Amino acid sequence: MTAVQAPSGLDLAAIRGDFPILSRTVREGRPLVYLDSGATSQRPRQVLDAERTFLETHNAAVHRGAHQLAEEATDDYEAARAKIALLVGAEPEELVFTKNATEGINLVAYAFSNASIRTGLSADSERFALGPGDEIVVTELEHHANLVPWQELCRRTEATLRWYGITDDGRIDLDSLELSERTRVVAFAHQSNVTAAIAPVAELVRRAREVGALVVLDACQSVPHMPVNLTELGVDFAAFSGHKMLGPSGVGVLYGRTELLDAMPPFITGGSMIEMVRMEGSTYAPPPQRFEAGVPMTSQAVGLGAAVDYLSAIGMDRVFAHEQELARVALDTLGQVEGVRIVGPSDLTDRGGAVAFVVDGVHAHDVGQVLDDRGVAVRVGHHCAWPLHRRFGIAATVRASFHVYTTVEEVAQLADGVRAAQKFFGV
Amino acid sequence: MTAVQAPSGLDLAAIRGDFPILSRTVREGRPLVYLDSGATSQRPRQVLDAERTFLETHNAAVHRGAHQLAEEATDDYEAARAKIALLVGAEPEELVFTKNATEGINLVAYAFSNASIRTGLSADSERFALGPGDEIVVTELEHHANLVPWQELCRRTEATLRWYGITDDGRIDLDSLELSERTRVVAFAHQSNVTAAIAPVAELVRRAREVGALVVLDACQSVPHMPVNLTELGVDFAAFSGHKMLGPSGVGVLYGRTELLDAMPPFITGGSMIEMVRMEGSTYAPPPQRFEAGVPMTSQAVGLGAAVDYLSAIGMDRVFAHEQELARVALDTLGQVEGVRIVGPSDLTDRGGAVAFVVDGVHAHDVGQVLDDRGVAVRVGHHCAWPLHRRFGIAATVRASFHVYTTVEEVAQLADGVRAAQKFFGV
Amino acid sequence: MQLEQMYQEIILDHYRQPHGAGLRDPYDAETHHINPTCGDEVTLRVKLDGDSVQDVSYESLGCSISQASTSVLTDLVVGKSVEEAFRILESFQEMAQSRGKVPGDEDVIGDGIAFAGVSKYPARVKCALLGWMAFKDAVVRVKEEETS
Amino acid sequence: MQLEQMYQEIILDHYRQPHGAGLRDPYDAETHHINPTCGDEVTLRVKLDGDSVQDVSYESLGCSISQASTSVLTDLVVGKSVEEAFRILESFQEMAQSRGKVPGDEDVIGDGIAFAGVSKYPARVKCALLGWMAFKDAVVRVKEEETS
Ligand SMILES: Cc1ncc(COP(=O)(O)O)c(C=O)c1O
Ligand SMILES: Cc1ncc(COP(=O)(O)O)c(C=O)c1O
Repeated sequence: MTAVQAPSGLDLAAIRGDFPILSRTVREGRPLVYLDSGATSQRPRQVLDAERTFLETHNAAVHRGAHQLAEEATDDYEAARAKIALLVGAEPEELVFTKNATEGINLVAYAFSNASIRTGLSADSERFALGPGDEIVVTELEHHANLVPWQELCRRTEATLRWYGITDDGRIDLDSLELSERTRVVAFAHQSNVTAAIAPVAELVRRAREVGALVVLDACQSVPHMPVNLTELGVDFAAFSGHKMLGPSGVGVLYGRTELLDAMPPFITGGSMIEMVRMEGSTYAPPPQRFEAGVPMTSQAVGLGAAVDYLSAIGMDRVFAHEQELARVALDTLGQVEGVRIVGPSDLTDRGGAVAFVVDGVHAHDVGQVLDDRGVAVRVGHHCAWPLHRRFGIAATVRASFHVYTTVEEVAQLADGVRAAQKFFGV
Repeated sequence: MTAVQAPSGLDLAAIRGDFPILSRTVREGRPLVYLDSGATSQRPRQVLDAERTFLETHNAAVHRGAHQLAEEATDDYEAARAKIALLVGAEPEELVFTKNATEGINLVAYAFSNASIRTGLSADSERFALGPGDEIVVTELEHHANLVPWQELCRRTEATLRWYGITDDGRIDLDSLELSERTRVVAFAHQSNVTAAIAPVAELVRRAREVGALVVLDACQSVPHMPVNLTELGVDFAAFSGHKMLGPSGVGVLYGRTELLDAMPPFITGGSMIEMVRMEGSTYAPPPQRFEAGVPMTSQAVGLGAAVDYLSAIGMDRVFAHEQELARVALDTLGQVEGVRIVGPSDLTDRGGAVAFVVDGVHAHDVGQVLDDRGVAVRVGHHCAWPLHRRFGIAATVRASFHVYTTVEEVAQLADGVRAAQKFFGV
Repeated sequence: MQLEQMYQEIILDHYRQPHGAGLRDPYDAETHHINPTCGDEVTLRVKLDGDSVQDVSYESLGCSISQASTSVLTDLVVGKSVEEAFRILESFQEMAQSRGKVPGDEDVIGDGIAFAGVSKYPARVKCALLGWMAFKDAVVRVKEEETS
Repeated sequence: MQLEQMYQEIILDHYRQPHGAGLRDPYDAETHHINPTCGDEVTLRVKLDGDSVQDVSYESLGCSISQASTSVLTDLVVGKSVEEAFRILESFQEMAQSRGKVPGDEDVIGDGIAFAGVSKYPARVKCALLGWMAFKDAVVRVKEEETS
């Protein structure tokens, strides 16, 4: 793999040198071409080292102990929260550590259903109570993580699920739905994990505000790939995962405006989230502790802090520029292959760096197999966005997705692989 | 720190050499004496290496991709599940990966409350439905993680919480409660994290069976410290955490009998736990996938697998013997200090290796501070078992807790430290 | 190239010209199976004649492996007794799930042994079994209805 | 030994002979604060006289730090105006939360500067502030009641 200076100005040779896994080979000795960063990204040495240093020198249960190790571990854990807060334009106490974005979205959904059972709750939580007639709004392009929790919330509260449809180029169709006075939540992906379309956040926030609904942003595919300021976006909640942004698995973040977190009943309960416990009943600590029951993912938070350092040193604007460049190359080269159809916007306006496509006459699984045989790792299937695929009348797409270590040369191999697949299957 | 051959036959010098953090110093150059393993244990190099190797060579999203990395990652993740299953006498598919034990217990509690809202559920889940008059039984010695989730479940379902009291030596008082025909769940700690009393599991299971209740075992302080065969114990559910058994933070395990997991509605929902998703509604995968929504704690599961290897190589019976020996030394030496009162059994019958105590006239925080100043890390406070402390009329205890790397010499420093504290505070 | 080992000529032939495709009447049971990771689907009908498999007809949406294996299935089980068909199924399944360790017995699974290469790709094993599981399920349903 | 830096003689003196301890009547507001990590508790009463603090009385269960700091509190705020008391509180709190960076102004917080060493132990900062937060809370309540 020759890793040259990228047009975006990134020193790719240096960056790639930080990621040990990128130098391995797969199948019969082929260099790994990892185009599956949308599923999970790889980790640089700096993240691995930060976690290891923490574990070899400071590891202890945080927010519990009074000995020196416990102090140091707590400091490191909270320092990571502060770093992440800075990255996304939030206050540290607005961030809750979760195991992944999925848990973050579920946390919000369960806060609503827990608040809907009013016994024993303070009046504050009333604004989260739902009932028949209330509406939760999502979109048809959502990842299952931002759809199924809302379906289940509706099941539990008898609220109604409604959704925006999708345009032919894979964007949220703003004309397909009118919010109503009964709309309580509008939840959508900042960037689609399939079409890479970037949502019109300002417009959706405006509409939600107009009817007094809360906005939940699935920021899984935005925070890792572009500059995001959650306060400026004006959303109420946002969720993202560490493993997609060069950080560890097992850690994610839920952002919530202080005023809202303050008013929400807890989700997962247990140690370290309490104020006072009696057998007869308990009261709970202020956020973010209220939502971090049990011994947390300590070293993982520290690792995520190191990932934020790594990304910040590069600059999220340059990360975004680099990925747009990669998307341009992917769209250009795939566009020259007959029989390839892009699922998603075909130009770079309001679009991130993943490219999903189908190949006429060759099933995505078969295309993926041919690519895999050449060392190119892509994802095939519905990518946890089944309704989106159904909307386009297809079962599965091939998705290539990138991160800061991906090179133009790697992306160019996609089109070659697709041609090879067409040849192999005789179409 | 001279680390000699332990009476239990463990080669402590070799074992301690595996734990990098144990060679550090704290405060003003004092060797670290880590007696807080009950809060979180330290990790051997083998666990750190296993995780790192995974991340540098096989890391990918599991159960999602079709490329070689995804295959390897899935294999490693599932191999870890199989190893853990072997350790606790279960089938791999009876184990669900969670972020910690707290999530595991909440998963069960939420399965009950989700099943109690019957709309859209299969008849299978009916056995988990609760309502007014149903009873959940816990004990007064529970960790908040095995108490608060049940309080909240009762709030949500209008079921009633009842509890066994505690005997003067810190055991579950079997005479303090009669189960009833309405008892649906009996949840208790296998080993108290404060008194270290080991519960009479067989008797409690027998009583629960008699009235048709399900048994939830909090195995947080047993699985890391003694041989445990969940199938033989005959419990229905059990939860434990990786970080207390030499494994990573951010990963825990929920055990559930297949038949029960099969019948349970999901808790956290999203990607990878579905069978079929439409905007109008979704169906779910069989367990354990049904309960593992989102990209899981992959490398952490692998690390936990390595921790299981490490513990198994030593042998859980020898781990237990070693810790009993440490408890004997702690009880003996502390017993010789006037004004020290043990909270918990004072002999080794049905008792694990943590020792909690109060010092007349010196608050636990102050004892802890003096110990910390000497390099001895203990935990002070209520250790997330506030009702237990209230039962004994105390706000806080000092707890020393051990693991396989703890030496007799370290434990002996406890009593010296307590004497120093008494001297310092002039009692 | 490991590709040719996986996509044996027999597989590609069945994929291009699937045997027994299409949904036919009459039938005793119809099942619909889905591969939740990729959304591939098969709708499959079974017609029994006493204790033997009279017809298997299907409509499928999926990759070459799942289509070819369903095609091979029909070749192997139609005309056989249910018992015999299930023995073939078991043998095929054992091979498919063996991670390349069980080569498969040509006397029992005929063209099915071409799928031995697929068994080395765990993510594709479900593809190879999709039609087979739908068949198993359909037969079980017929039998259940008979006894109830 | 860092211990002596933390447990200054003044602290130990206040701990052994707390000033103003016990709950007294009359009072305008009573608060009950708990440190959730260790279970330490303080019940504290405030009696205002117009805009000045006439009495602070308390009963506490806790470590030397929390007991001594509540004792110091009573010395510092009783007889002061509410405004002055809150200035002292802010100054004490700033020092306590400074991680050893703010030594504390003896002119403002008097004996309170003895707690500068405690500020280096984050787990003990809550102990040092327990009584102070209960006091603040109690005064706020009195003021709220006055205005409502
Ligand atoms: C007995 C017991 N139960 C539950 C827990 C909770 O474990 P975790 O915080 O890892 O979820 C602990 C430890 O904190 C414990 O000791
Ligand atoms: C848009 C989007 N939302 C949610 C998720 C779920 O993230 P996780 O699995 O890390 O919880 C993903 C990734 O899988 C995603 O791409």
